[in-house]
Amino acid sequence: MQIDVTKLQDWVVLRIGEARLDAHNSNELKDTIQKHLDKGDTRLVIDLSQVRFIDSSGLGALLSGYKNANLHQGKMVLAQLQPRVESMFELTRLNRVFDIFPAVEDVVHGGDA
Amino acid sequence: MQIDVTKLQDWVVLRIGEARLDAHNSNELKDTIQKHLDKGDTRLVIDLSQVRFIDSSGLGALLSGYKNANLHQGKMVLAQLQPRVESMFELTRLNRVFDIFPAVEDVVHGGDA
Amino acid sequence: MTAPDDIQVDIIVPNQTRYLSLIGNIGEAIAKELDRYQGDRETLAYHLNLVLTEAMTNAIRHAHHQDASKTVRVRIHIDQDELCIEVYDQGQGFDLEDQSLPAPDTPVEHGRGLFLIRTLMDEVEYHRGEHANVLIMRKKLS
Amino acid sequence: MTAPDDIQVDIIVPNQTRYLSLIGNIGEAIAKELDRYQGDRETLAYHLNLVLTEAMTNAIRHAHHQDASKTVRVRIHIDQDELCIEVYDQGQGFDLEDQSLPAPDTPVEHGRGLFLIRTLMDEVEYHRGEHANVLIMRKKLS
Ligand SMILES: Nc1ncnc2c1ncn2[C@@H]1O[C@H](COP(=O)(O)OP(=O)(O)O)[C@@H](O)[C@H]1O
Ligand SMILES: Nc1ncnc2c1ncn2[C@@H]1O[C@H](COP(=O)(O)OP(=O)(O)O)[C@@H](O)[C@H]1O
Repeated sequence: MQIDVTKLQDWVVLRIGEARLDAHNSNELKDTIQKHLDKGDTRLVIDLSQVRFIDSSGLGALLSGYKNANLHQGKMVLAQLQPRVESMFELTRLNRVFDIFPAVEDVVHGGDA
Repeated sequence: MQIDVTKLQDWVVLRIGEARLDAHNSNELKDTIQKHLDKGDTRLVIDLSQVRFIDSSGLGALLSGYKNANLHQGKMVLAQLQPRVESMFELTRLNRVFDIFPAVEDVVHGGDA
Repeated sequence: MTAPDDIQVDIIVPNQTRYLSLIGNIGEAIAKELDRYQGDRETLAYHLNLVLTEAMTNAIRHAHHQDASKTVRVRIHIDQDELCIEVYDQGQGFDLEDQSLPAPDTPVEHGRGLFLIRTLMDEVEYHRGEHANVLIMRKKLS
Repeated sequence: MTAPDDIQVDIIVPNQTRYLSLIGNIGEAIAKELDRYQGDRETLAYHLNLVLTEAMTNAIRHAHHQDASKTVRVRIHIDQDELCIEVYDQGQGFDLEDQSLPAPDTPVEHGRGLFLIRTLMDEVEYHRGEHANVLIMRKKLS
Protein backbone atom coordinates (compact mmCIF):
# COMPACT_ATOMS: atom_id res chain seq x y z
CA MET A 1 0.00 0.00 0.00
CA GLN A 2 1.32 3.38 -1.03
CA ILE A 3 1.34 5.97 1.79
CA ASP A 4 3.31 9.23 1.57
CA VAL A 5 4.34 10.75 4.87
CA THR A 6 4.96 14.51 5.21
CA LYS A 7 5.01 17.01 8.08
CA LEU A 8 2.90 20.15 8.26
CA GLN A 9 3.76 22.17 11.36
CA ASP A 10 3.06 19.83 14.29
CA TRP A 11 0.92 17.43 12.22
CA VAL A 12 2.05 14.31 10.42
CA VAL A 13 0.19 13.91 7.14
CA LEU A 14 -0.41 10.40 5.76
CA ARG A 15 -1.43 10.62 2.13
CA ILE A 16 -3.08 7.38 0.99
CA GLY A 17 -1.84 6.70 -2.54
CA GLU A 18 -4.49 4.10 -3.41
CA ALA A 19 -7.73 4.47 -5.38
CA ARG A 20 -9.44 1.84 -3.22
CA LEU A 21 -9.55 1.43 0.54
CA ASP A 22 -11.20 -1.94 1.09
CA ALA A 23 -10.94 -5.23 2.99
CA HIS A 24 -7.81 -6.05 0.98
CA ASN A 25 -5.66 -3.18 2.26
CA SER A 26 -7.47 -1.79 5.31
CA ASN A 27 -5.44 -3.85 7.79
CA GLU A 28 -2.25 -2.40 6.40
CA LEU A 29 -3.62 1.12 6.87
CA LYS A 30 -4.63 0.29 10.43
CA ASP A 31 -1.14 -1.04 11.20
CA THR A 32 0.56 1.98 9.63
CA ILE A 33 -1.50 4.39 11.73
CA GLN A 34 -0.76 2.32 14.83
CA LYS A 35 2.97 2.43 14.15
CA HIS A 36 2.95 6.22 13.83
CA LEU A 37 1.06 6.57 17.10
CA ASP A 38 3.45 4.18 18.86
CA LYS A 39 6.50 6.18 17.81
CA GLY A 40 4.96 9.40 19.05
CA ASP A 41 3.29 10.91 15.97
CA THR A 42 0.10 11.64 17.87
CA ARG A 43 -1.31 14.37 15.65
CA LEU A 44 -2.24 12.70 12.37
CA VAL A 45 -3.98 13.91 9.23
CA ILE A 46 -5.20 11.22 6.83
CA ASP A 47 -5.22 12.75 3.34
CA LEU A 48 -7.84 10.84 1.33
CA SER A 49 -7.61 12.89 -1.87
CA GLN A 50 -6.47 9.90 -3.96
CA VAL A 51 -9.10 7.53 -2.59
CA ARG A 52 -12.12 7.18 -4.85
CA PHE A 53 -13.63 4.11 -3.18
CA ILE A 54 -14.01 3.12 0.47
CA ASP A 55 -15.89 0.16 1.94
CA SER A 56 -16.91 -0.67 5.51
CA SER A 57 -13.50 -2.24 6.23
CA GLY A 58 -11.80 0.99 5.14
CA LEU A 59 -14.12 2.97 7.39
CA GLY A 60 -13.34 0.49 10.19
CA ALA A 61 -9.58 0.98 9.78
CA LEU A 62 -9.97 4.75 10.03
CA LEU A 63 -12.18 4.36 13.09
CA SER A 64 -9.56 2.15 14.70
CA GLY A 65 -6.94 4.84 14.05
CA TYR A 66 -9.21 7.51 15.47
CA LYS A 67 -9.79 5.57 18.68
CA ASN A 68 -6.13 4.67 19.09
CA ALA A 69 -5.12 8.30 18.63
CA ASN A 70 -7.49 9.24 21.45
CA LEU A 71 -6.00 6.51 23.66
CA HIS A 72 -2.58 8.06 22.98
CA GLN A 73 -3.92 11.48 24.02
CA GLY A 74 -3.50 12.40 20.37
CA LYS A 75 -5.78 13.31 17.49
CA MET A 76 -6.46 11.84 14.08
CA VAL A 77 -8.42 13.85 11.49
CA LEU A 78 -9.41 13.35 7.84
CA ALA A 79 -8.87 15.71 4.92
CA GLN A 80 -9.75 16.08 1.23
CA LEU A 81 -12.45 13.48 0.81
CA GLN A 82 -13.84 12.93 -2.68
CA PRO A 83 -17.63 13.48 -2.75
CA ARG A 84 -18.58 9.78 -3.09
CA VAL A 85 -16.20 8.81 -0.30
CA GLU A 86 -17.65 11.55 1.89
CA SER A 87 -21.15 10.22 1.20
CA MET A 88 -20.11 6.90 2.80
CA PHE A 89 -19.31 8.75 6.03
CA GLU A 90 -22.72 10.40 5.88
CA LEU A 91 -24.56 7.15 5.19
CA THR A 92 -22.92 5.48 8.20
CA ARG A 93 -23.13 8.70 10.28
CA LEU A 94 -19.40 8.48 10.88
CA ASN A 95 -19.19 12.13 9.82
CA ARG A 96 -20.40 12.80 13.37
CA VAL A 97 -17.42 10.95 14.80
CA PHE A 98 -14.56 12.21 12.63
CA ASP A 99 -13.28 15.71 12.15
CA ILE A 100 -13.29 16.14 8.38
CA PHE A 101 -11.48 19.02 6.65
CA PRO A 102 -11.77 20.18 3.03
CA ALA A 103 -8.00 20.62 2.71
CA VAL A 104 -4.94 19.48 4.63
CA GLU A 105 -4.00 23.13 5.22
CA ASP A 106 -7.31 23.74 6.96
CA VAL A 107 -6.32 21.28 9.69
CA VAL A 108 -3.46 23.49 10.85
CA HIS A 109 -5.82 26.40 11.35
CA GLY A 110 -8.80 24.53 12.73
CA GLY A 111 -7.58 21.16 13.97
CA ASP A 112 -7.65 22.13 17.62
CA ALA A 113 -11.03 23.84 17.53
CA MET B 1 -22.02 10.53 -31.45
CA GLN B 2 -20.35 13.72 -30.31
CA ILE B 3 -18.39 15.50 -33.07
CA ASP B 4 -17.25 19.13 -32.74
CA VAL B 5 -16.74 21.00 -36.00
CA THR B 6 -14.34 23.96 -36.23
CA LYS B 7 -12.45 25.71 -39.03
CA LEU B 8 -8.70 26.20 -39.17
CA GLN B 9 -7.74 28.28 -42.20
CA ASP B 10 -9.01 26.30 -45.21
CA TRP B 11 -9.40 23.05 -43.21
CA VAL B 12 -12.51 21.78 -41.47
CA VAL B 13 -11.62 20.02 -38.22
CA LEU B 14 -13.88 17.21 -36.95
CA ARG B 15 -13.08 16.49 -33.32
CA ILE B 16 -14.45 13.09 -32.29
CA GLY B 17 -15.81 13.47 -28.77
CA GLU B 18 -16.01 9.75 -28.00
CA ALA B 19 -13.63 7.51 -26.07
CA ARG B 20 -14.46 4.53 -28.32
CA LEU B 21 -14.66 4.30 -32.09
CA ASP B 22 -16.10 0.85 -32.75
CA ALA B 23 -18.71 -1.07 -34.73
CA HIS B 24 -21.41 0.67 -32.71
CA ASN B 25 -20.66 4.21 -33.88
CA SER B 26 -18.39 3.86 -36.91
CA ASN B 27 -21.25 4.10 -39.41
CA GLU B 28 -22.27 7.41 -37.96
CA LEU B 29 -18.74 8.72 -38.34
CA LYS B 30 -18.66 7.50 -41.94
CA ASP B 31 -21.94 9.29 -42.69
CA THR B 32 -20.80 12.50 -41.02
CA ILE B 33 -17.62 12.60 -43.08
CA GLN B 34 -19.63 11.87 -46.24
CA LYS B 35 -22.01 14.75 -45.49
CA HIS B 36 -19.16 17.21 -45.08
CA LEU B 37 -17.61 16.11 -48.38
CA ASP B 38 -20.97 16.39 -50.14
CA LYS B 39 -21.49 19.97 -49.00
CA GLY B 40 -18.03 20.96 -50.18
CA ASP B 41 -15.82 20.63 -47.09
CA THR B 42 -13.16 18.75 -49.01
CA ARG B 43 -10.20 19.43 -46.74
CA LEU B 44 -10.87 17.54 -43.52
CA VAL B 45 -8.85 16.95 -40.37
CA ILE B 46 -10.09 14.20 -38.06
CA ASP B 47 -8.96 15.09 -34.54
CA LEU B 48 -8.70 11.80 -32.62
CA SER B 49 -7.34 13.23 -29.36
CA GLN B 50 -10.36 12.07 -27.32
CA VAL B 51 -10.40 8.56 -28.79
CA ARG B 52 -8.69 6.02 -26.57
CA PHE B 53 -9.98 2.90 -28.34
CA ILE B 54 -10.43 2.05 -32.03
CA ASP B 55 -11.41 -1.27 -33.60
CA SER B 56 -11.31 -2.49 -37.21
CA SER B 57 -14.73 -0.94 -37.92
CA GLY B 58 -13.45 2.43 -36.73
CA LEU B 59 -10.40 2.06 -38.96
CA GLY B 60 -12.73 1.09 -41.81
CA ALA B 61 -14.86 4.22 -41.34
CA LEU B 62 -11.76 6.43 -41.50
CA LEU B 63 -10.57 4.58 -44.59
CA SER B 64 -13.94 5.15 -46.21
CA GLY B 65 -13.67 8.88 -45.48
CA TYR B 66 -10.15 8.97 -46.85
CA LYS B 67 -11.19 7.34 -50.14
CA ASN B 68 -14.27 9.52 -50.50
CA ALA B 69 -12.22 12.65 -49.92
CA ASN B 70 -9.91 11.57 -52.77
CA LEU B 71 -12.94 10.96 -55.02
CA HIS B 72 -14.02 14.53 -54.27
CA GLN B 73 -10.56 15.81 -55.23
CA GLY B 74 -10.17 16.62 -51.54
CA LYS B 75 -8.03 15.44 -48.66
CA MET B 76 -8.71 13.85 -45.30
CA VAL B 77 -5.95 13.64 -42.70
CA LEU B 78 -5.70 12.47 -39.08
CA ALA B 79 -4.32 14.34 -36.08
CA GLN B 80 -3.50 13.82 -32.40
CA LEU B 81 -3.67 10.06 -32.08
CA GLN B 82 -3.21 8.57 -28.63
CA PRO B 83 -0.29 6.08 -28.58
CA ARG B 84 -2.45 2.91 -28.36
CA VAL B 85 -4.72 4.14 -31.14
CA GLU B 86 -1.68 4.93 -33.28
CA SER B 87 -0.38 1.40 -32.67
CA MET B 88 -3.54 0.02 -34.33
CA PHE B 89 -2.63 1.94 -37.50
CA GLU B 90 0.85 0.47 -37.36
CA LEU B 91 -0.39 -3.07 -36.77
CA THR B 92 -2.69 -2.86 -39.81
CA ARG B 93 -0.10 -0.84 -41.80
CA LEU B 94 -2.72 1.84 -42.36
CA ASN B 95 -0.14 4.37 -41.20
CA ARG B 96 1.21 4.01 -44.76
CA VAL B 97 -2.13 5.05 -46.19
CA PHE B 98 -3.12 7.96 -43.95
CA ASP B 99 -1.34 11.23 -43.37
CA ILE B 100 -1.05 11.40 -39.59
CA PHE B 101 -0.09 14.62 -37.76
CA PRO B 102 0.95 15.05 -34.13
CA ALA B 103 -1.22 18.17 -33.73
CA VAL B 104 -4.09 19.76 -35.65
CA GLU B 105 -1.97 22.91 -36.12
CA ASP B 106 0.70 20.87 -37.91
CA VAL B 107 -1.78 20.07 -40.69
CA VAL B 108 -1.99 23.72 -41.74
CA HIS B 109 1.76 23.87 -42.17
CA GLY B 110 2.37 20.43 -43.63
CA GLY B 111 -0.95 19.15 -44.96
CA ASP B 112 -0.10 19.84 -48.58
CA ALA B 113 3.42 18.47 -48.44
CA MET C 1 -35.37 -17.66 -17.98
CA THR C 2 -33.48 -14.99 -19.83
CA ALA C 3 -35.06 -12.76 -22.46
CA PRO C 4 -32.99 -11.39 -25.38
CA ASP C 5 -32.73 -8.03 -23.60
CA ASP C 6 -31.24 -9.44 -20.41
CA ILE C 7 -27.63 -9.12 -19.39
CA GLN C 8 -26.10 -11.89 -17.35
CA VAL C 9 -22.63 -12.05 -15.84
CA ASP C 10 -21.45 -15.05 -13.88
CA ILE C 11 -18.07 -14.80 -12.18
CA ILE C 12 -15.97 -17.24 -10.18
CA VAL C 13 -12.86 -15.93 -8.43
CA PRO C 14 -10.42 -17.28 -5.85
CA ASN C 15 -11.38 -16.76 -2.18
CA GLN C 16 -9.00 -13.82 -1.79
CA THR C 17 -9.56 -10.16 -1.02
CA ARG C 18 -7.17 -9.17 -3.85
CA TYR C 19 -10.02 -9.97 -6.27
CA LEU C 20 -12.47 -7.55 -4.61
CA SER C 21 -11.42 -4.77 -6.96
CA LEU C 22 -11.94 -6.99 -10.01
CA ILE C 23 -15.50 -7.80 -8.97
CA GLY C 24 -16.13 -4.17 -8.03
CA ASN C 25 -14.76 -2.94 -11.35
CA ILE C 26 -16.92 -5.36 -13.32
CA GLY C 27 -19.92 -4.02 -11.36
CA GLU C 28 -18.91 -0.47 -12.26
CA ALA C 29 -18.45 -1.36 -15.93
CA ILE C 30 -21.98 -2.79 -16.01
CA ALA C 31 -23.55 0.18 -14.22
CA LYS C 32 -21.92 2.68 -16.55
CA GLU C 33 -23.40 1.01 -19.65
CA LEU C 34 -26.85 0.56 -18.17
CA ASP C 35 -28.81 2.93 -20.38
CA ARG C 36 -32.07 1.48 -19.06
CA TYR C 37 -31.34 2.96 -15.61
CA GLN C 38 -33.19 6.17 -14.83
CA GLY C 39 -30.90 7.62 -12.15
CA ASP C 40 -27.28 8.75 -12.08
CA ARG C 41 -25.12 5.96 -13.47
CA GLU C 42 -21.89 7.10 -11.81
CA THR C 43 -23.56 6.87 -8.40
CA LEU C 44 -25.05 3.48 -9.29
CA ALA C 45 -21.54 2.37 -10.32
CA TYR C 46 -20.15 3.26 -6.89
CA HIS C 47 -23.05 1.57 -5.11
CA LEU C 48 -22.73 -1.69 -7.08
CA ASN C 49 -18.99 -1.67 -6.53
CA LEU C 50 -19.66 -1.27 -2.80
CA VAL C 51 -22.34 -3.92 -2.32
CA LEU C 52 -20.32 -6.42 -4.38
CA THR C 53 -17.24 -5.66 -2.29
CA GLU C 54 -19.13 -5.97 1.02
CA ALA C 55 -20.89 -9.21 0.10
CA MET C 56 -17.75 -10.82 -1.29
CA THR C 57 -15.73 -9.77 1.76
CA ASN C 58 -18.30 -11.48 3.99
CA ALA C 59 -18.15 -14.68 1.92
CA ILE C 60 -14.33 -14.70 2.09
CA ARG C 61 -14.08 -13.91 5.80
CA HIS C 62 -17.19 -15.09 7.61
CA ALA C 63 -18.18 -18.04 5.43
CA HIS C 64 -14.90 -19.33 3.97
CA HIS C 65 -12.59 -18.12 6.79
CA GLN C 66 -9.93 -17.08 4.25
CA ASP C 67 -9.58 -20.72 3.08
CA ALA C 68 -7.52 -20.48 -0.14
CA SER C 69 -8.94 -23.70 -1.56
CA LYS C 70 -12.40 -22.12 -1.83
CA THR C 71 -13.84 -19.90 -4.55
CA VAL C 72 -16.52 -17.21 -4.54
CA ARG C 73 -19.25 -17.13 -7.16
CA VAL C 74 -21.01 -13.90 -8.05
CA ARG C 75 -23.91 -13.59 -10.48
CA ILE C 76 -25.27 -10.35 -11.84
CA HIS C 77 -28.50 -10.43 -13.77
CA ILE C 78 -30.22 -7.48 -15.36
CA ASP C 79 -33.62 -7.54 -16.96
CA GLN C 80 -35.81 -4.73 -18.17
CA ASP C 81 -36.54 -3.21 -14.77
CA GLU C 82 -34.42 -4.94 -12.17
CA LEU C 83 -30.82 -5.63 -11.34
CA CYS C 84 -30.12 -8.67 -9.23
CA ILE C 85 -26.81 -9.61 -7.61
CA GLU C 86 -26.21 -13.03 -6.05
CA VAL C 87 -23.14 -13.83 -3.97
CA TYR C 88 -22.69 -17.50 -3.09
CA ASP C 89 -20.83 -18.95 -0.14
CA GLN C 90 -20.23 -22.48 1.14
CA GLY C 91 -20.09 -21.62 4.83
CA GLN C 92 -22.20 -22.34 7.88
CA GLY C 93 -24.71 -19.67 6.94
CA PHE C 94 -26.17 -16.97 9.21
CA ASP C 95 -29.40 -15.22 10.00
CA LEU C 96 -29.75 -11.95 8.13
CA GLU C 97 -32.51 -10.67 10.42
CA ASP C 98 -30.34 -11.06 13.54
CA GLN C 99 -27.73 -8.57 12.40
CA SER C 100 -28.18 -5.09 13.84
CA LEU C 101 -26.32 -1.88 13.07
CA PRO C 102 -23.80 -0.65 15.64
CA ALA C 103 -25.09 2.44 17.44
CA PRO C 104 -23.50 5.54 15.89
CA ASP C 105 -22.33 6.89 19.23
CA THR C 106 -20.32 3.76 20.08
CA PRO C 107 -18.02 3.71 17.09
CA VAL C 108 -17.20 0.00 16.72
CA GLU C 109 -15.07 -0.98 13.79
CA HIS C 110 -17.21 -3.75 12.30
CA GLY C 111 -20.77 -4.47 11.34
CA ARG C 112 -21.55 -1.88 8.68
CA GLY C 113 -21.40 -4.12 5.59
CA LEU C 114 -24.93 -5.46 5.66
CA PHE C 115 -26.25 -2.05 6.72
CA LEU C 116 -24.74 -0.48 3.59
CA ILE C 117 -26.08 -3.29 1.41
CA ARG C 118 -29.57 -2.86 2.84
CA THR C 119 -29.45 0.90 2.51
CA LEU C 120 -28.32 0.91 -1.13
CA MET C 121 -30.38 -2.00 -2.49
CA ASP C 122 -34.16 -2.37 -2.59
CA GLU C 123 -34.44 -5.98 -1.42
CA VAL C 124 -31.96 -8.24 0.37
CA GLU C 125 -32.39 -11.94 1.15
CA TYR C 126 -30.10 -14.71 2.38
CA HIS C 127 -30.92 -18.34 1.66
CA ARG C 128 -29.17 -21.37 3.09
CA GLY C 129 -28.80 -24.24 0.65
CA GLU C 130 -27.46 -27.75 0.71
CA HIS C 131 -24.43 -27.01 -1.46
CA ALA C 132 -24.18 -23.25 -1.10
CA ASN C 133 -25.84 -20.29 0.57
CA VAL C 134 -26.67 -17.18 -1.35
CA LEU C 135 -27.09 -13.49 -0.56
CA ILE C 136 -29.53 -11.99 -3.08
CA MET C 137 -29.62 -8.22 -3.55
CA ARG C 138 -32.10 -6.52 -5.87
CA LYS C 139 -32.43 -3.00 -7.17
CA LYS C 140 -35.21 -1.52 -9.28
CA LEU C 141 -33.93 0.20 -12.40
CA SER C 142 -36.99 2.32 -13.18
CA MET D 1 -12.16 -28.17 -14.40
CA THR D 2 -11.41 -25.06 -12.44
CA ALA D 3 -8.72 -24.85 -9.79
CA PRO D 4 -9.08 -22.49 -6.81
CA ASP D 5 -6.73 -20.04 -8.49
CA ASP D 6 -8.73 -19.76 -11.69
CA ILE D 7 -10.86 -16.80 -12.67
CA GLN D 8 -13.92 -17.44 -14.77
CA VAL D 9 -16.32 -14.90 -16.24
CA ASP D 10 -19.33 -15.94 -18.27
CA ILE D 11 -21.35 -13.20 -19.92
CA ILE D 12 -24.54 -13.17 -21.96
CA VAL D 13 -25.60 -9.92 -23.62
CA PRO D 14 -28.20 -8.91 -26.21
CA ASN D 15 -27.14 -9.18 -29.86
CA GLN D 16 -26.48 -5.44 -30.14
CA THR D 17 -23.36 -3.41 -30.83
CA ARG D 18 -24.23 -1.05 -27.95
CA TYR D 19 -22.96 -3.79 -25.59
CA LEU D 20 -19.52 -3.97 -27.22
CA SER D 21 -18.15 -1.41 -24.79
CA LEU D 22 -19.52 -3.37 -21.80
CA ILE D 23 -17.75 -6.54 -22.92
CA GLY D 24 -14.61 -4.58 -23.76
CA ASN D 25 -14.62 -2.84 -20.39
CA ILE D 26 -15.03 -6.12 -18.52
CA GLY D 27 -12.03 -7.43 -20.48
CA GLU D 28 -10.04 -4.34 -19.48
CA ALA D 29 -11.06 -4.70 -15.83
CA ILE D 30 -9.80 -8.29 -15.83
CA ALA D 31 -6.51 -7.46 -17.54
CA LYS D 32 -5.74 -4.64 -15.13
CA GLU D 33 -6.06 -6.94 -12.10
CA LEU D 34 -4.10 -9.80 -13.62
CA ASP D 35 -1.06 -9.76 -11.38
CA ARG D 36 0.06 -13.12 -12.75
CA TYR D 37 0.70 -11.49 -16.16
CA GLN D 38 4.35 -10.72 -16.87
CA GLY D 39 3.95 -8.00 -19.49
CA ASP D 40 2.41 -4.53 -19.49
CA ARG D 41 -1.14 -4.79 -18.15
CA GLU D 42 -2.39 -1.57 -19.75
CA THR D 43 -1.42 -2.88 -23.17
CA LEU D 44 -2.98 -6.26 -22.40
CA ALA D 45 -6.15 -4.40 -21.36
CA TYR D 46 -6.36 -2.66 -24.76
CA HIS D 47 -5.70 -5.91 -26.61
CA LEU D 48 -8.36 -7.87 -24.72
CA ASN D 49 -10.82 -5.03 -25.22
CA LEU D 50 -10.03 -5.18 -28.94
CA VAL D 51 -10.25 -8.92 -29.53
CA LEU D 52 -13.48 -9.12 -27.52
CA THR D 53 -14.92 -6.24 -29.55
CA GLU D 54 -13.88 -7.77 -32.89
CA ALA D 55 -15.14 -11.26 -32.08
CA MET D 56 -18.44 -10.01 -30.69
CA THR D 57 -18.97 -7.72 -33.69
CA ASN D 58 -18.52 -10.71 -36.00
CA ALA D 59 -21.04 -12.76 -34.00
CA ILE D 60 -23.58 -9.91 -34.12
CA ARG D 61 -23.11 -9.11 -37.81
CA HIS D 62 -21.91 -12.16 -39.69
CA ALA D 63 -23.51 -14.92 -37.60
CA HIS D 64 -26.66 -13.33 -36.14
CA HIS D 65 -27.25 -10.74 -38.89
CA GLN D 66 -28.24 -8.13 -36.26
CA ASP D 67 -31.23 -10.29 -35.19
CA ALA D 68 -32.45 -8.68 -31.94
CA SER D 69 -33.95 -11.92 -30.63
CA LYS D 70 -30.49 -13.47 -30.37
CA THR D 71 -27.88 -13.16 -27.62
CA VAL D 72 -24.10 -13.39 -27.58
CA ARG D 73 -22.26 -15.47 -25.02
CA VAL D 74 -18.68 -14.68 -24.05
CA ARG D 75 -16.56 -16.73 -21.67
CA ILE D 76 -13.25 -15.63 -20.23
CA HIS D 77 -11.20 -18.16 -18.34
CA ILE D 78 -7.86 -17.54 -16.68
CA ASP D 79 -5.68 -20.17 -15.14
CA GLN D 80 -2.14 -20.00 -13.88
CA ASP D 81 -0.47 -19.45 -17.25
CA GLU D 82 -3.14 -18.93 -19.87
CA LEU D 83 -6.03 -16.65 -20.66
CA CYS D 84 -8.75 -18.09 -22.85
CA ILE D 85 -11.63 -16.19 -24.44
CA GLU D 86 -14.56 -17.95 -26.10
CA VAL D 87 -17.17 -16.11 -28.15
CA TYR D 88 -20.21 -18.17 -29.13
CA ASP D 89 -22.50 -17.66 -32.09
CA GLN D 90 -25.53 -19.51 -33.47
CA GLY D 91 -24.93 -18.74 -37.12
CA GLN D 92 -24.05 -20.71 -40.24
CA GLY D 93 -20.38 -20.85 -39.24
CA PHE D 94 -17.38 -20.10 -41.46
CA ASP D 95 -13.92 -21.34 -42.24
CA LEU D 96 -11.25 -19.51 -40.28
CA GLU D 97 -8.45 -20.67 -42.58
CA ASP D 98 -10.14 -19.22 -45.68
CA GLN D 99 -10.00 -15.65 -44.43
CA SER D 100 -7.09 -13.63 -45.80
CA LEU D 101 -5.91 -10.15 -44.91
CA PRO D 102 -6.62 -7.34 -47.41
CA ALA D 103 -3.42 -6.22 -49.14
CA PRO D 104 -2.16 -3.03 -47.48
CA ASP D 105 -1.86 -1.16 -50.79
CA THR D 106 -5.54 -1.69 -51.70
CA PRO D 107 -7.13 -0.12 -48.68
CA VAL D 108 -10.47 -1.94 -48.41
CA GLU D 109 -12.67 -1.08 -45.48
CA HIS D 110 -13.33 -4.56 -44.08
CA GLY D 111 -11.54 -7.72 -43.17
CA ARG D 112 -9.12 -6.67 -40.46
CA GLY D 113 -10.93 -8.12 -37.44
CA LEU D 114 -9.60 -11.67 -37.59
CA PHE D 115 -6.17 -10.37 -38.58
CA LEU D 116 -6.02 -8.29 -35.39
CA ILE D 117 -7.25 -11.21 -33.30
CA ARG D 118 -4.61 -13.50 -34.77
CA THR D 119 -1.87 -10.93 -34.33
CA LEU D 120 -2.66 -10.19 -30.68
CA MET D 121 -3.50 -13.68 -29.43
CA ASP D 122 -1.28 -16.77 -29.37
CA GLU D 123 -3.78 -19.35 -30.65
CA VAL D 124 -7.09 -18.92 -32.46
CA GLU D 125 -9.58 -21.66 -33.35
CA TYR D 126 -13.14 -21.76 -34.63
CA HIS D 127 -15.34 -24.78 -34.01
CA ARG D 128 -18.76 -25.44 -35.49
CA GLY D 129 -21.18 -27.12 -33.13
CA GLU D 130 -24.69 -28.43 -33.24
CA HIS D 131 -26.17 -25.72 -31.03
CA ALA D 132 -23.51 -23.05 -31.29
CA ASN D 133 -20.18 -22.29 -32.91
CA VAL D 134 -17.30 -20.90 -30.92
CA LEU D 135 -14.25 -18.77 -31.61
CA ILE D 136 -11.54 -19.67 -29.08
CA MET D 137 -8.66 -17.26 -28.51
CA ARG D 138 -5.79 -18.06 -26.16
CA LYS D 139 -2.94 -16.02 -24.78
CA LYS D 140 -0.02 -17.17 -22.66
CA LEU D 141 0.38 -15.17 -19.49
CA SER D 142 3.96 -16.08 -18.66
N1 LIG E 1 -21.81 -14.94 4.16
C1 LIG E 1 -21.81 -14.95 5.51
N2 LIG E 1 -21.64 -16.12 6.19
C2 LIG E 1 -21.67 -16.14 7.54
N3 LIG E 1 -21.86 -15.06 8.30
C3 LIG E 1 -22.04 -13.86 7.70
C4 LIG E 1 -22.03 -13.75 6.28
N4 LIG E 1 -22.24 -12.45 5.97
C5 LIG E 1 -22.37 -11.79 7.13
N5 LIG E 1 -22.26 -12.64 8.19
C6 LIG E 1 -22.39 -12.29 9.64
O1 LIG E 1 -23.02 -11.03 9.74
C7 LIG E 1 -22.20 -10.14 10.51
C8 LIG E 1 -22.40 -8.71 10.03
O2 LIG E 1 -21.84 -8.55 8.75
P1 LIG E 1 -21.46 -7.11 8.21
O3 LIG E 1 -22.61 -6.21 8.46
O4 LIG E 1 -21.02 -7.23 6.80
O5 LIG E 1 -20.28 -6.61 9.15
P2 LIG E 1 -18.81 -7.20 9.38
O6 LIG E 1 -18.49 -8.09 8.23
O7 LIG E 1 -17.97 -5.98 9.45
O8 LIG E 1 -18.88 -7.93 10.70
C9 LIG E 1 -20.82 -10.68 10.38
O9 LIG E 1 -19.99 -10.30 11.43
C10 LIG E 1 -21.05 -12.19 10.32
O10 LIG E 1 -21.21 -12.69 11.62
N1 LIG F 1 -18.78 -15.62 -36.32
C1 LIG F 1 -18.77 -15.60 -37.66
N2 LIG F 1 -19.76 -16.21 -38.37
C2 LIG F 1 -19.74 -16.21 -39.72
N3 LIG F 1 -18.79 -15.62 -40.45
C3 LIG F 1 -17.78 -14.98 -39.82
C4 LIG F 1 -17.72 -14.93 -38.40
N4 LIG F 1 -16.60 -14.23 -38.07
C5 LIG F 1 -16.01 -13.88 -39.21
N5 LIG F 1 -16.70 -14.31 -40.28
C6 LIG F 1 -16.34 -14.15 -41.71
O1 LIG F 1 -14.99 -13.79 -41.79
C7 LIG F 1 -14.85 -12.58 -42.51
C8 LIG F 1 -13.68 -11.79 -42.01
O2 LIG F 1 -13.93 -11.28 -40.70
P1 LIG F 1 -13.10 -10.08 -40.13
O3 LIG F 1 -11.67 -10.33 -40.37
O4 LIG F 1 -13.52 -9.86 -38.72
O5 LIG F 1 -13.50 -8.82 -41.02
P2 LIG F 1 -14.90 -8.11 -41.27
O6 LIG F 1 -15.81 -8.51 -40.16
O7 LIG F 1 -14.56 -6.67 -41.29
O8 LIG F 1 -15.39 -8.61 -42.60
C9 LIG F 1 -16.18 -11.88 -42.38
O9 LIG F 1 -16.42 -10.98 -43.42
C10 LIG F 1 -17.13 -13.06 -42.39
O10 LIG F 1 -17.41 -13.48 -43.69
